[in-house]
Amino acid sequence: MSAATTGAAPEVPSGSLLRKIVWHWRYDEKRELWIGWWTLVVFYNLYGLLFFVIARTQPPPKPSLTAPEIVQWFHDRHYGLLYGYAIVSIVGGATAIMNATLAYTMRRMSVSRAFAYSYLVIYALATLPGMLIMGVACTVGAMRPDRNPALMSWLYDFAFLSFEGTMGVFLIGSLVWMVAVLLDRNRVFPKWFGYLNLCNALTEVVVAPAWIFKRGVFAWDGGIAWWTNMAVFVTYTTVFLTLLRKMILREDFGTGPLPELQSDHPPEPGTREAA
Amino acid sequence: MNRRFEKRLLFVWLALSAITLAQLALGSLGERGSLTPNAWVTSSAIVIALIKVRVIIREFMEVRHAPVLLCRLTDLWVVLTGVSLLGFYFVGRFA
Amino acid sequence: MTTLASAEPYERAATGRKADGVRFVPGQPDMWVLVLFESLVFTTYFTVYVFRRTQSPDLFLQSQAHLNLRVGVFNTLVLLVSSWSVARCVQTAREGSFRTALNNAYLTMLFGFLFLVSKVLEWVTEIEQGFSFTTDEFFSFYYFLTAIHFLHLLIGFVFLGVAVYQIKSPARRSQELVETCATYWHTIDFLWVLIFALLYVMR
Amino acid sequence: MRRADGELILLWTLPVVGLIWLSAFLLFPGFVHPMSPAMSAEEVAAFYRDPENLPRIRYSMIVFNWFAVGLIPMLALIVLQIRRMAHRTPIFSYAIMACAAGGPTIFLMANLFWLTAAFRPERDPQQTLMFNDLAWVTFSSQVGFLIAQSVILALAIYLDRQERPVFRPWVAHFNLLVAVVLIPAAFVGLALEGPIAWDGLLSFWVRNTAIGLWIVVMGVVLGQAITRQRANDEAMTT
Repeated sequence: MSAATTGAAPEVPSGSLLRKIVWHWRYDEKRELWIGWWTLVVFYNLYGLLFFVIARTQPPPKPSLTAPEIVQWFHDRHYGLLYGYAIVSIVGGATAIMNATLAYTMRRMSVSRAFAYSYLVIYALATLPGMLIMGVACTVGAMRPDRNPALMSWLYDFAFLSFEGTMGVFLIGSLVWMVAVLLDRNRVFPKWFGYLNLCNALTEVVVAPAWIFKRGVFAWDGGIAWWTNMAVFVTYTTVFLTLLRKMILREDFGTGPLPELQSDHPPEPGTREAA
Repeated sequence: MNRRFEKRLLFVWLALSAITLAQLALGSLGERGSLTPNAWVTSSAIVIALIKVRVIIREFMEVRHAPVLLCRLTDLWVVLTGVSLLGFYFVGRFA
Repeated sequence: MTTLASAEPYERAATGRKADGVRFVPGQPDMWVLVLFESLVFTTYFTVYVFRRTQSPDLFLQSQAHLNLRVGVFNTLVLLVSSWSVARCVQTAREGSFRTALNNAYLTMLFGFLFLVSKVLEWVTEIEQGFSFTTDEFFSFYYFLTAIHFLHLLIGFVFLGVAVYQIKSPARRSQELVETCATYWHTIDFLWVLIFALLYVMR
Repeated sequence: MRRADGELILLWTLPVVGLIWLSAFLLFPGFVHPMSPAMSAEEVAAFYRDPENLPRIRYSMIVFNWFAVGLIPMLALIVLQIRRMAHRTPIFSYAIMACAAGGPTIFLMANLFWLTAAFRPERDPQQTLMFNDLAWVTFSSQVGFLIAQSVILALAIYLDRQERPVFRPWVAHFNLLVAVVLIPAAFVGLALEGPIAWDGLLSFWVRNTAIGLWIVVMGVVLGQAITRQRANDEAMTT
């Protein structure tokens, strides 16, 4: 991490977005962090688009569907599933740089590196049940519409249950982040974000009945196991994206407390979206 | 041990316990085995519970000394919970 | 919330902050984010429950009749005592009587533990009578709400542990942290008050 | 004195693992002429039941199971080289570590499906077909971590701005090229025949050649970087 001093960087150019991006690529000290942040923002939007609009697997369908209904379900979104999950498997690896960026926030805190490493490994695992297994099961289901309905129903369950199978990952991952934030003296994140991690962790407990119920509010499409949890997760994600952006603006690459943001000054270079 | 807060906390606790016992009476109305839906019992149970909640927040959690914003936010939550619980109860039962 | 957070320095003196008329946030303002957010989440659980209940009122009432109202009242009273003692713990710590504060914290733990035991016994009784998580919709909600509350209570013991740790040594004694932990504990209490009314009393 | 840090040993495991992978693939009867996704359930079942094929499927996949994670030491060495680059944060090295945890697991999962299919070849042909589909789709379409690790490595190299960068810029260009070439394989579900199908030109031949080439090229440049680093260290200490 020997600092590459850029010397006197020229002014941020006004004008086209492309020129600004080129400027940041060349001169912005925080470009690595911004790459991570933008990957997070683009990925979460893309994730919403792919899962909700293209593949239409979220909000989840009913777990109580019968085998013929499941065959019909695969039939109805044949191309959506195949194209949607193909794109998911192309961009799925982006989670690596996202989780690396989030792990870096813990590295910047005054806590042991064990927190950053734990977080990184835990979420590297999460991608598998959270997206990739689901993608494989949906692709296999959609690619042969004439498959035996009993097996289609197995693939359907495998897809949605594997998605539920991220419980432990998010539970422990959120708790690791929570403890790091609460112990941190570098004020990387406000303490309330630490507590918000606890709320997110608890939703992973609430989702557990989805393994038992095929209908009702506790099923995988239910009012409690899905809708409430999704609301909490979206809030949590929005909050940490906002706080992460603020943290990058405040970053001084030191080891002590992060300086507060000077709000009355013009935004620092790097806030290309602030204007 | 004659500090002011001791008396106040004791009084609050006694009041909360008394209300709880009142709820026991409320819940015991009628035969346990053959209960029927009862909007009065339900509304009273929810309203009494919310009053207790507010007392806990104001007294035990010391929100009465807190900045106005926090008082408003906690009251807002109490009202929101009351409205949505009673609202969904009546909409679900009578609509 | 950041303005609230930065307005109050984290390490406050144990005494002298309760001057008359001065308004202060009990504990870390950050904890109130947890309290309000988690309470909102519980409001959605409660609302869903109440609505589902109105869709099949007879089933819910029949199953509800198998709960023991007296046990519910007992649980509520036990938690109210624990809340009371943690409030006393905060007050006495603020006055500098750390011995009394510590005793009150232990008392809170004791009553919290009593609640846990009584809850487990209640579950065992229900299960022995053949009412489990999957028996019917009422019991699903009953086990769900009591269990998620139980979990919050277990987390509460971590907070109480922090409070005891703070009070024990003269080197620490952050009144703010003690208040933060107490705030969490009261939250468990008031959420239970609602759960009690909804599961045991309402019709 | 040169410190015995074992990096060279880890590096030299690479050709060994590569050779084992290659022989496992050649042994697996489904790869020499890649199985067509257009095969019917009966044909797939017959493929697994064939007494010629069955032992070869099992033994090749057992070997693949042993060595599927064999690439991880190489990725760990890449992580160490990224740490030497002129970056402000460890984000890129963390990201490659995350890829190292995720990528080989994909190969393992595919391997498990193949072995499960071969475990009871007498199973209902529809079930064998499903396990076979799961194996091939996992193996072919899950290129996300491979793409990510190439792109991240390329970014890290481009942003390594110092006198003597750890890797030359062409390594970054090469990695981006590999990433692009891997993309079509993600679409294997869409076609049972043609270049996109899992036995097709793009999804099988181009993709797997690219992965093989990536291992060879990265092995060589990694070896050069490590040798240069050690020469530097030695010059500094003497």
